[in-house]
Amino acid sequence: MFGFFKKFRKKSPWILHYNTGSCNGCDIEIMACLGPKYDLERFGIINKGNPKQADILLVTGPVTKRARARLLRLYMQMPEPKVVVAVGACACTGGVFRHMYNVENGIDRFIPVDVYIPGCAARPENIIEGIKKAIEIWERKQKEKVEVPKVLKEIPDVETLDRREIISKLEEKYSERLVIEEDEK
Amino acid sequence: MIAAEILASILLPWISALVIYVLNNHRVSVFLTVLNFVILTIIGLHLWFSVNNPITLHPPHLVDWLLLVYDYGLLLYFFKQGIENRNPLVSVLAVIQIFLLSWVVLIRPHSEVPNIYIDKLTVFMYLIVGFVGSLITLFATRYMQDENPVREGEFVAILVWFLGVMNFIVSVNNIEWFFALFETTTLASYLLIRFRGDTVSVNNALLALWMNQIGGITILLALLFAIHKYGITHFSQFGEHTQLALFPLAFLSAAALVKGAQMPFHRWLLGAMVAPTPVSAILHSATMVKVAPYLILRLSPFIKGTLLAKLIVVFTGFVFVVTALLALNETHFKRILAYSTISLLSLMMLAGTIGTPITITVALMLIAFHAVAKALLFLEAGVLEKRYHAKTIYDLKHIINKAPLTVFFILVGFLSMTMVPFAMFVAKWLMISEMSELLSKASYIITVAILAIGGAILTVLYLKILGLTINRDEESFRVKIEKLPSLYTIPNVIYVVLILIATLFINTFLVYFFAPITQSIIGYIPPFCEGLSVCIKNLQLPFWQIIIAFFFVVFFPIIAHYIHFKTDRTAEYSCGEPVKPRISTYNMVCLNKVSTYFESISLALFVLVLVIGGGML
Amino acid sequence: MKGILFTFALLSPIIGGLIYGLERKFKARMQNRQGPPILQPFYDFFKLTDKRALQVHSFHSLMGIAFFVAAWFAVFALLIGPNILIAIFLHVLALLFFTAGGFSVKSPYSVMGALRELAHILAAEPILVFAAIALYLSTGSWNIEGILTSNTVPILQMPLLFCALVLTVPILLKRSPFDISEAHQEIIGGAEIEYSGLFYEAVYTAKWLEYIFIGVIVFLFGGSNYLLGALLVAATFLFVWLLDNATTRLTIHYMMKFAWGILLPLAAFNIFWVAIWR
Amino acid sequence: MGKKFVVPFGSQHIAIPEPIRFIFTTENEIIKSVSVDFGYVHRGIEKACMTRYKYTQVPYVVARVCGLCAVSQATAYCMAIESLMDIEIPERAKYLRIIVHEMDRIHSHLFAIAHLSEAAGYENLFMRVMRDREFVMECLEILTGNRIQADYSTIGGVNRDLTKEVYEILKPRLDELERRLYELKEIFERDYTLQKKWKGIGVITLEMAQKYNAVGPVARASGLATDCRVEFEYLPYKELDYKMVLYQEGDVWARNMVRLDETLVSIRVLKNAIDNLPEGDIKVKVKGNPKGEALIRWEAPRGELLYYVKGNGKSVLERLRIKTPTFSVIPVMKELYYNQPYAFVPDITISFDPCLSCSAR
Repeated sequence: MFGFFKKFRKKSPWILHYNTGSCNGCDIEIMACLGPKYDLERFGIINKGNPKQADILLVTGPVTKRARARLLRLYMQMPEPKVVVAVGACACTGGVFRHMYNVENGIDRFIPVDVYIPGCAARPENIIEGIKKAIEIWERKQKEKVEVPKVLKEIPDVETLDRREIISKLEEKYSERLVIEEDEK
Repeated sequence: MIAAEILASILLPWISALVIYVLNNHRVSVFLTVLNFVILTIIGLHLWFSVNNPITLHPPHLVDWLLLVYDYGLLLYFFKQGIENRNPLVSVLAVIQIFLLSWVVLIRPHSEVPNIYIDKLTVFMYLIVGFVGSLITLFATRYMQDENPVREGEFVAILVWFLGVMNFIVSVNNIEWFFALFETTTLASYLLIRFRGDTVSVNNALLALWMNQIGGITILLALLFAIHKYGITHFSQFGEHTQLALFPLAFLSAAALVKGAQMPFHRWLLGAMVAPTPVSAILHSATMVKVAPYLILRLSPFIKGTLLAKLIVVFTGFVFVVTALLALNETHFKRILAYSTISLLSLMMLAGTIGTPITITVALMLIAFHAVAKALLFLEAGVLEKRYHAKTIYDLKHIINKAPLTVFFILVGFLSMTMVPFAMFVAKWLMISEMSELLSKASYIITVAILAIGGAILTVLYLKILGLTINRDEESFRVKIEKLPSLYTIPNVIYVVLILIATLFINTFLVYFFAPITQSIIGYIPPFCEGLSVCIKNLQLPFWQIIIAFFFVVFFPIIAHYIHFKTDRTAEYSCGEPVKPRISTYNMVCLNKVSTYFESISLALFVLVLVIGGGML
Repeated sequence: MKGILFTFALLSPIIGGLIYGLERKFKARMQNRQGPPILQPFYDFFKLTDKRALQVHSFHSLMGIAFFVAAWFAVFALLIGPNILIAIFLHVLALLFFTAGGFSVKSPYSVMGALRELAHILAAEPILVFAAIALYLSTGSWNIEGILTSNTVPILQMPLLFCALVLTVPILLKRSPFDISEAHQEIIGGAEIEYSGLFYEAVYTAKWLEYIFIGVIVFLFGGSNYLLGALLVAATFLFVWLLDNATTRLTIHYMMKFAWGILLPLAAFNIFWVAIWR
Repeated sequence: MGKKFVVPFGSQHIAIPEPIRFIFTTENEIIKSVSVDFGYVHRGIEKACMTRYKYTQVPYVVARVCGLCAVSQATAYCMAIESLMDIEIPERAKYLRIIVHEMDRIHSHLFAIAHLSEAAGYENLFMRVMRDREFVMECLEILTGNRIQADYSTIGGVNRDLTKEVYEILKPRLDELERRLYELKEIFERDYTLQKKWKGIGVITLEMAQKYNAVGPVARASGLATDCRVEFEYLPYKELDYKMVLYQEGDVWARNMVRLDETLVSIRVLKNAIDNLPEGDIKVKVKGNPKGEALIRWEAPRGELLYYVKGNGKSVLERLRIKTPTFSVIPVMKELYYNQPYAFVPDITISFDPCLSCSAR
């Protein structure tokens, strides 16, 4: 039964794209991929822009300190099975930004990465190739297993919490508070 | 026997009101209101089965004189209120009425036509007053415990007395008596609106007073002309003259339009919101405003098809759409309900004025189920106010986390006014179909457009408010169903059960309940089929569709409370940011600019109804 | 006749999915792209079946399913029910669940989408009611079988109303220029944003049923001439896709002005004219 | 009161590929207040350039400040160092810098136009512009060897020459691109829904542009004549028939049209530059370390880019300071949102063509 549905995974991967501090070169190339020359939609790919309905997370950029909690939050909001693609040299290792003071040297320190796409900036052909690889990995993944990134394992009792609570714990872990100006005139 | 029953249904509320007022005791009030509820309902049901032909009664001549004296006293009281509260308009209008009334008394002929006239329509109104109205008084006893226990007796007494007045007004045949009772309802509403006694209440009460007095003046003018020209003093005599001038009918309809708070006069009903909530409930559902469609239905056979009828159709249609639109702009929960009442009242009058058998039935259905739904909603508004301190629709946000049962009742109340398969939807659907039928005879295109647009607006309005209430962040199974005082819950449960039963067995109601009333009004039964599916001529609403839609609308919300999918839960999408969500709703603020135009146009239309409809040109 | 209609209603999600697939292919072609295969919606469907479902709360998820069931029921009521007017209101009932789902979560995009959806109802519902009335006026029947077997061709009497109906289709299907309630660049899908997995599948599929619903109503304007009906449906959808490709998204205010200021008078005038002319 | 509706826009949002966060407080979809935050992309490039990289490596690092205007960043830095060290670069290198710089501008502008169309919900136009943009991307690739992050400028000249074969390939492509851009211009001028959506929305008056110190196409759309290519003569623009594009309306539509017209001007400049390319070397040798300070203002695709360089005779710079164009327009951008419907937020935001990796570095 599940084997039947698994076959169709490769036909309809929906992507979510997040920029964790890249120079936007790779972002432009992802946009170019969606354009008519490279046309990702012929593989059934839609840029959903919504983690809850996405299957592939495309991350560009070395993770800056402000982006990490956002990255984890988006990752946790994606339903399994899911794959993560690191687009560009910075996302893979930090690239030219490696060891800069506000940079965390690649996304695999935070979330498990399945495919690394090299290049500065990653060429559209490379991105398509990487996504195809990602789909192959994705086909083998199980939906039963909840993937909690290693960094979140530090949160006490993470196994017993549901995602909603884990996501709210992120604020504590990275000690970020978002204060909205409440101008009630 | 029947005469005794009629007398009982009129007098019982008057007597109970007196007792409640004098004793001012919570238990006595509860006992008497329950007694009223039971006895009035039983009498209504019994009368329903026994009154097949119109019954007439001749009360002693003394009553006539008593009422006249009472009338003068009442008008003098209004005059005095105008002086005391420095509102010259009220006094002037009272003086005009005294003058006109004296003129009527001078020229009125002696008439042997019976003064009390009971037919199915009257009994229908008895049932609404007895069943829907008494429950509100029952609710009011508990409400006043939360509000102001000292004045409970006074408050409940006025409400119960109001029921008696209402029962009286629908029984009379004499237009002069009708005027007296019309003014009595004005008095009752005046007393109730100014009940809290603060400045706003008093001002709004005076507003209601002078606006309703205009209705009184138009009745007197109509009566004066009818006596002078045709010697008519009773409603039943209109049928005897075939070549009737439209002047008296136009002025009587105008009285109905004023009482029904149609557009230029809608402010008094909105102002009534300052009173304790049971007042709104009783004004909007069972009494007061329902005099308007009742009067239109009484006059319907005589004005049907005339120029007057067409003007009233245009006027009420305009008000129907415009007030529904204005309601979209409101934020106060009770004001929204008030606007929707005005809107639906215009629909009732529109249906009544067109006067085909089906539209008369539609008007009756709307009167009955609107009474129940509005009573339910206003009582819920009272509960919200007293228990959850929610007055504006913004206070209703996330209220499902605290009060799932209340939300369910509100849902039933709102959806029953607009959504398939509820009875009021069936009424609207019949109306649209009937109008399409008329399209092929003459063009009623405006009516059709009004129905389509107004229906859509009301649907959106109710969905918008429901949307705020059901916004939640908790799993529903973690929310306990709230416990409310039984006197709060019982009336609502009865209303909801009635709505649900009526929805399922709507055709039974149509055939055995509404069709006979239509027959008594225009002497012709609309050809409804038997069985559970609604069908008439080539129209059909099969029972399987009713039951499935019923399942969707009623059972899904109930199931939703208990169902629990065992999947992972996650937070809402917020662009990856830890933003605390804050939800609200939209208003059509762009309407603020045009609302004055709406009022001017409706005033012009109202004048047109009087001038052209009354044959003054 | 009855059997065919019943089968059609039963198969309507599949046919709707095919139309959606065709739409995506057509649009890609218009944009000089290769585009996805025609069966793409079904691939999406199967994939979504195999996804793990995440939910905000059960009420929300249930509303997604209810939307699908009620939408299908509306299609049934249109195709085999005795009254097309009822079917139109049942369609509103389906949208009630969709908006209720949108309203029930605390996500601002979802609530905004639901509120905008209400504006869509406000704009489109009167015209649909008018369409039903027009069909009744020209064929003398509220029943779909009666319309299909009557000897009239409603579009010949109701050309203006048909134009108004065609221009309402973008409002109903949420296509540009009136894709306001699911504006992807503003509110990322609106009321459907919080669904995922199986629950999203229900919402996704329910939107295919809208094609069938509106397609059938358009088809009825061909009356007993089925070929004409089919042509009308094809032309309508092609026109809507073309319009989708060639316009930007407009605002709610413009949509309301357009629907109430132009489309409604157009439709009303047509009905009025036919009624007077009789 | 409960009327307020808090709507986040970003940091992850489909309409903006880069992280910027707005939090709008709306009432009936009308924006009443807004808070902006855009420090998500801060990587510390300036600090790294002052500690870890030699000044000869820095052009390749500052190019990574932004992918879209990488050429401008590197060129601006190189020119700053050159003026600091008194290096006179060959004439051919100057021309080549103009060629690549203008190509960069074209692809950046076309991307902005496409993106703006997408934000307006005009999918077809997005596809069309992206298709036309591929011409210039191919040209860039042929000329420099990479689509984005060309790494073309270096201190003392450029890294790669323009050969005869490349010239043969470039010329017809540029002609074709120009023809297509004229078609596009007609669409943008005529399309009914685009006018409805963009005209009169997000208007920056000339006074506002002056007060908030707007730069680049944003300023030029409001009639504020500011263009470093005209004001300074680092590179020989005047010889190549360059003219400034000015619009007066200051709305979203005008900003878009300024970009479109500038691409046309750029193509003209490009063609002239390619035709009049002088012969000679493309690079001079650089010796020694920078000492002293230099400041340069340079017109990147989004407006005025400011580089401040201070060397102290070591191989690592003492101070590098970058002020980017998007940073200058954010104050005026924030002003525009008040009392606008939320529906126009993507259009207004994207019409600035915000480049956040520039502004946060």
